[in-house]
Amino acid sequence: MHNSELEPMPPNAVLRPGHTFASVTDKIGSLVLVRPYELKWFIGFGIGFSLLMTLLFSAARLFYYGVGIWGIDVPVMWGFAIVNFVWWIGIGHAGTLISAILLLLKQEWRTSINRFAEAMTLFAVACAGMFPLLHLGRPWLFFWLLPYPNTMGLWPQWRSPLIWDVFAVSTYATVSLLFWYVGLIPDLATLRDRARNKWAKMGYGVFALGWRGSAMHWHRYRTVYMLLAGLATPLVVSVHSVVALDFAASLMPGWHTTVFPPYFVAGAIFSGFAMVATLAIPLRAWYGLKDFITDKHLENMCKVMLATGLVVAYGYMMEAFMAWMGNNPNEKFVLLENRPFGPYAHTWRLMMLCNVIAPQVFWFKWARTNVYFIWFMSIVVNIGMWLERYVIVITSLHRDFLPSSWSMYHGTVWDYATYYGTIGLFTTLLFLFIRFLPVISIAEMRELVHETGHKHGRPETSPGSAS
Amino acid sequence: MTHHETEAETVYGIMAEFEHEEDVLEAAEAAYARGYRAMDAFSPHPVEGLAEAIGFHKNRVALVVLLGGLTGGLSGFFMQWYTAAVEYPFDVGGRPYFSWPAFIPITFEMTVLFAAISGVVGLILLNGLPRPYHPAFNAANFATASTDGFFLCIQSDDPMFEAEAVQAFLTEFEPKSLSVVPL
Amino acid sequence: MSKPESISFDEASREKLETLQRNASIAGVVGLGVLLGAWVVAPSTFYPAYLIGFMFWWGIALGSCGLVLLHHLVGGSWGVPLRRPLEAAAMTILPLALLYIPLAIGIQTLYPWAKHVPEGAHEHLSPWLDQSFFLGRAAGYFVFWSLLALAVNLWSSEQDGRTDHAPSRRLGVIAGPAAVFLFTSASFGAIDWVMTLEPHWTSTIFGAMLCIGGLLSTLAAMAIVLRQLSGCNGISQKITPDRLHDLGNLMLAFTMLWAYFSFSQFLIIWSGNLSEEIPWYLRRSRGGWEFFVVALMFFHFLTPFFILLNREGKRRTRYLALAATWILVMRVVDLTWLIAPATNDLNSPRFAWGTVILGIPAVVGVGGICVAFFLSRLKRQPLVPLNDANVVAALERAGG
Amino acid sequence: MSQIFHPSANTLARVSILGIGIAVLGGVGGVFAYVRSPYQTQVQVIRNQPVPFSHAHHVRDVGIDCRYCHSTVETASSAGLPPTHTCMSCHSQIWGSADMLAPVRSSLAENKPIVWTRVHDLPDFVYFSHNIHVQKGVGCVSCHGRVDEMPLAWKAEPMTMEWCLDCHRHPEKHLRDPQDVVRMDLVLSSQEQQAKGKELLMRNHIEPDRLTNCSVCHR
Repeated sequence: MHNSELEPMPPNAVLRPGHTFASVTDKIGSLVLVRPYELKWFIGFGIGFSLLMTLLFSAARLFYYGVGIWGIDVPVMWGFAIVNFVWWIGIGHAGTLISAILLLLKQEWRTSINRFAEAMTLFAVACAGMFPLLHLGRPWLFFWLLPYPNTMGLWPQWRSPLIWDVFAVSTYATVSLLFWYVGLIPDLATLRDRARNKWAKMGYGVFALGWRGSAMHWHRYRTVYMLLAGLATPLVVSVHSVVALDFAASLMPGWHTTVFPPYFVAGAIFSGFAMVATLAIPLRAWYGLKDFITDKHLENMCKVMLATGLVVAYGYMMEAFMAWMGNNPNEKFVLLENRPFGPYAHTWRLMMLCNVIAPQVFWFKWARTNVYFIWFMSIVVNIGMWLERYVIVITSLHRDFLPSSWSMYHGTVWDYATYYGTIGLFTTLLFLFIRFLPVISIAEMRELVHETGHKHGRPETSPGSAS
Repeated sequence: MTHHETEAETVYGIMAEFEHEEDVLEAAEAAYARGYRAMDAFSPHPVEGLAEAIGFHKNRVALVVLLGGLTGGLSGFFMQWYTAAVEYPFDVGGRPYFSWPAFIPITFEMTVLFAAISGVVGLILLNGLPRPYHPAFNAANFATASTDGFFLCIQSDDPMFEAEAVQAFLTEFEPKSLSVVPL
Repeated sequence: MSKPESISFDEASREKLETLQRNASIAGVVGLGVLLGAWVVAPSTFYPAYLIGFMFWWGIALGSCGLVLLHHLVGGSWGVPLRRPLEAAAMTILPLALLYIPLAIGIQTLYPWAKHVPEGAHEHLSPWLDQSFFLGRAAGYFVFWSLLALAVNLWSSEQDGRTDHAPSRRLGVIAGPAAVFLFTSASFGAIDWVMTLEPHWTSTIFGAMLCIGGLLSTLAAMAIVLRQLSGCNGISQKITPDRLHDLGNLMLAFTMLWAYFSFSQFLIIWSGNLSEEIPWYLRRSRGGWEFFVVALMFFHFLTPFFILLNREGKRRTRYLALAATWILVMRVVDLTWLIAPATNDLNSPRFAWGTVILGIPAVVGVGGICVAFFLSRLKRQPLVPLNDANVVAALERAGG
Repeated sequence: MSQIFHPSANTLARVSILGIGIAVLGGVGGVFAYVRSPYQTQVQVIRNQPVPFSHAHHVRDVGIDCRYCHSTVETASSAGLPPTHTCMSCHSQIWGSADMLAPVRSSLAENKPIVWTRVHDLPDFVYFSHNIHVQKGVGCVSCHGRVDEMPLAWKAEPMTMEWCLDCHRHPEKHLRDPQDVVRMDLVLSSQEQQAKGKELLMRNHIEPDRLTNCSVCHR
């Protein structure tokens, strides 16, 4: 609507020049306030919702029959549930990375995608958190994982990484929610002030807490926002490190290796950025957000994918090299024999193709600038990183120390139904979010308008007063 | 002085609306230099230096976050030490009861959790929120304070407050609009 | 774009640097002289001590090269005052290649696998830890690192003379792959030279851990360089509080990363408690080395962490340089802890006093040569590469 | 701009946030109280029995030893419930025609055991043995309370894991000499009990450190 008045998009812009405070507010706010319900929204929501129903049905069946409906059995006691858990939580990490780390690094290209990325984090963590709980066998007793004075006189086993996981994931979910909500408060106030419908005004008004943009409030707000970013950054690293320790603190060959924490974190960011690209590319096309999510954003995402993909490759290389050098027969068997040449070799080879070989095309600019190709590659990486967790979980377990207990593992239809079901949960939440909340931070876009418009003659300043 | 008192009972302050953030910054600095203290400025996004211009320099939320983080970390570590080494000492794989290396991850998570929660709670409480009703919302055009309007309000509880003088003072800065905000 | 005036040293600063360079050379010669004496008297004490000094400066040389490449990749205002010091520091890999020769000579004293050919369960290591292959690899690393250091230096000074950005664009193109190979080769260098001191112990994170430590040393060294340069005309305006703040934040981040990598390795090995892994830590927590563990926790992580949280402090060169000195000292302590206890006997643990004490002249001696070389490189060129594409972009964004 | 909310909304907002907090705390506290309440633990809740058997009468008034009916308490995991024959050894002689005892007589006649309502029911994953507890000197009264004062039986203790562990950590608080195990009215001062307990720990080779191993109860 405003595009005709705006200047053409320069190649490296993170915001189309010519936007004003009013125009960005209007454009983003109207997505929520003015735009009517559209058929394509209903189609997307409907697909998500029907998959969500699949999830509920599979979970209900699981509650009734127990984990026997899944493919897990001795010796593979960790199957899809753990694979999906790690996959989802990794996807969540990109959101925090974009919103927190890029904020600390003063990368202004984060501004237009951070809200969306944070929402993605929340929804991915919701999907991730579900799997360990469903995997418990008696999910209704999940609260046994928490430290509270119970009639059993027991406390959680603090030496177990699985308990660290409980704390890490729940802290992560809480902090992500707080970070997201604090970022939303000024935007909720904007929506409150712009909504015409009385009930919408009231609804946004309640959650805006009466925000009125006072200078003193902004002063505290920026401090807290920077501090939350500062806290979220090591938190994200710790969460996936703890996930890595779930494996590494054990003694299983192929799991017990010191490089796991950083290499899992890199893998998480790798798959997370792929997921951001998978979602952002159709979203900006459907919702006309190309002014805000520009080609520059996509190119940067490709660079991050390339970098983190290389770290993952470094991890693979070090694992294999140290297995050879350390000469532990079990370690050697898993890493140099069973994974590349064993019964799951095809999975391992596909993983290598998707995670190590394919992303190397991002060295070339044409690959980072072709939207269709980026989207295709993002799917490839998503698949590759799912397979990585599958390889790690299954190939270490299915042939354990005792050859007589070797067996094969395959997911059952309920494993797949639960997995696709969480994709439905994610999609449903995402479509609700798109409909009811601003997908781009309006307040921060106004700041970006201000900064890009006043580039000259302004002293260099760093945002916030946090360190 | 009776005139002043009645005003203080019915008027929240005088609100001036500006189009650019430089203008509100200038007006705020001038008002502070003139001696006004009870005032507030409103903007749709954080304006560098605006809080300082109205005389607000240090906020205590960073301290709140630090204290929250320390509380969380210490209580997290204490909880693990007490339950694993004192309350129910329990041998797992020959590890010591006080397995401090294994207590570090949860100590870290608790630090972050408490720091983040105290930061957000501190932000909301120190800002006096939730406050869905506020006299400032009575000002003309105040809805634009969340879009592209910049406002400066000199409040009636300032000892120097006199409606005419304040209005005359604010008019010097050529505000887009000027309104008396009822309480 | 008009050609910006170049920033180089005025007479006073040049004299100051001359003095520094002379002092560094003297320190280097004296340090190496002491070491030579020790080498004659007690070679088995000398070699590990020399390795400590060598690895410390090696980390800074490669870390500098890596940070230059990183700046070519991502740009940013932090690199404006740091680019030339980093380039000059990257060049110290040339004297370090020569200073590696004593280690090549002492290979049989230093490495148990060279003394006795690996046998039994570790027979398979013999092709990798074959002496000539080992030294050939080392030569290969040095050739690659030297070429890289020459490339980032020569192309950068080529850029000074022209405004068309061709050399810096060329650097931008090679920076990505070069950084990948640099990190990988540095990892293998660390594995070869330090990890194989105990050839039966492996850790997949080890190479990356040493690289992170080297980057931390580099950042700290650069903070001290900026403090020294802050009096120099021209560049002092480029050392803004914001850029110091960025550098301080990078130091904070790498302090945390160092702690993260070191603790991850420890926690995983501690949890596993396997007989093939845990002795590495047992050797390093007995016979006096346990004090090093405590010192590393409190002084290599907690103290710098809290020092670098201070926002106001990070914006001042003096404060930052003090923090950096502290960190560099602790880097030496960390490397000592990694290297010296390698021969600690678990049955009769003892503290390697000789190696620890001799580590000081080793760090000073190797360092004196490196610093003198660094200064001679530094004063040869303008202090800010003003025609560099990334620097131009950073200065434009900063508005001055 | 007009106000969206009435001034009272400020109070309402604060009160509702506080209210949510109190409701959550209250809810959690309620659950905590519930799992420890007699409703959940059945402590002091009288269960109806097919025959209103009074321990108070048989133990206190008549003076029958516990082991007369619960005959395997010293030798087996289960203390054992008496077969109808045990009842009839007396009740064929006295109160032979009381209405109250009709179910006992028909049990004997039909050769079908009396179906008592269970008062103490530990979960199936707990391996509890009366034998070892009695042999090592844990008195009946420590777990079952003053059975000699119960007209109809009830649970005296909650028998939660916490409660079990309490004794497994400090067994000396409850140990007594073999001849005192079935005594209901033995009262010792805490010093006496402490001294006696320490002595019995030694004599009976009880190692409290190992009593809290999982596999002691969960095998």
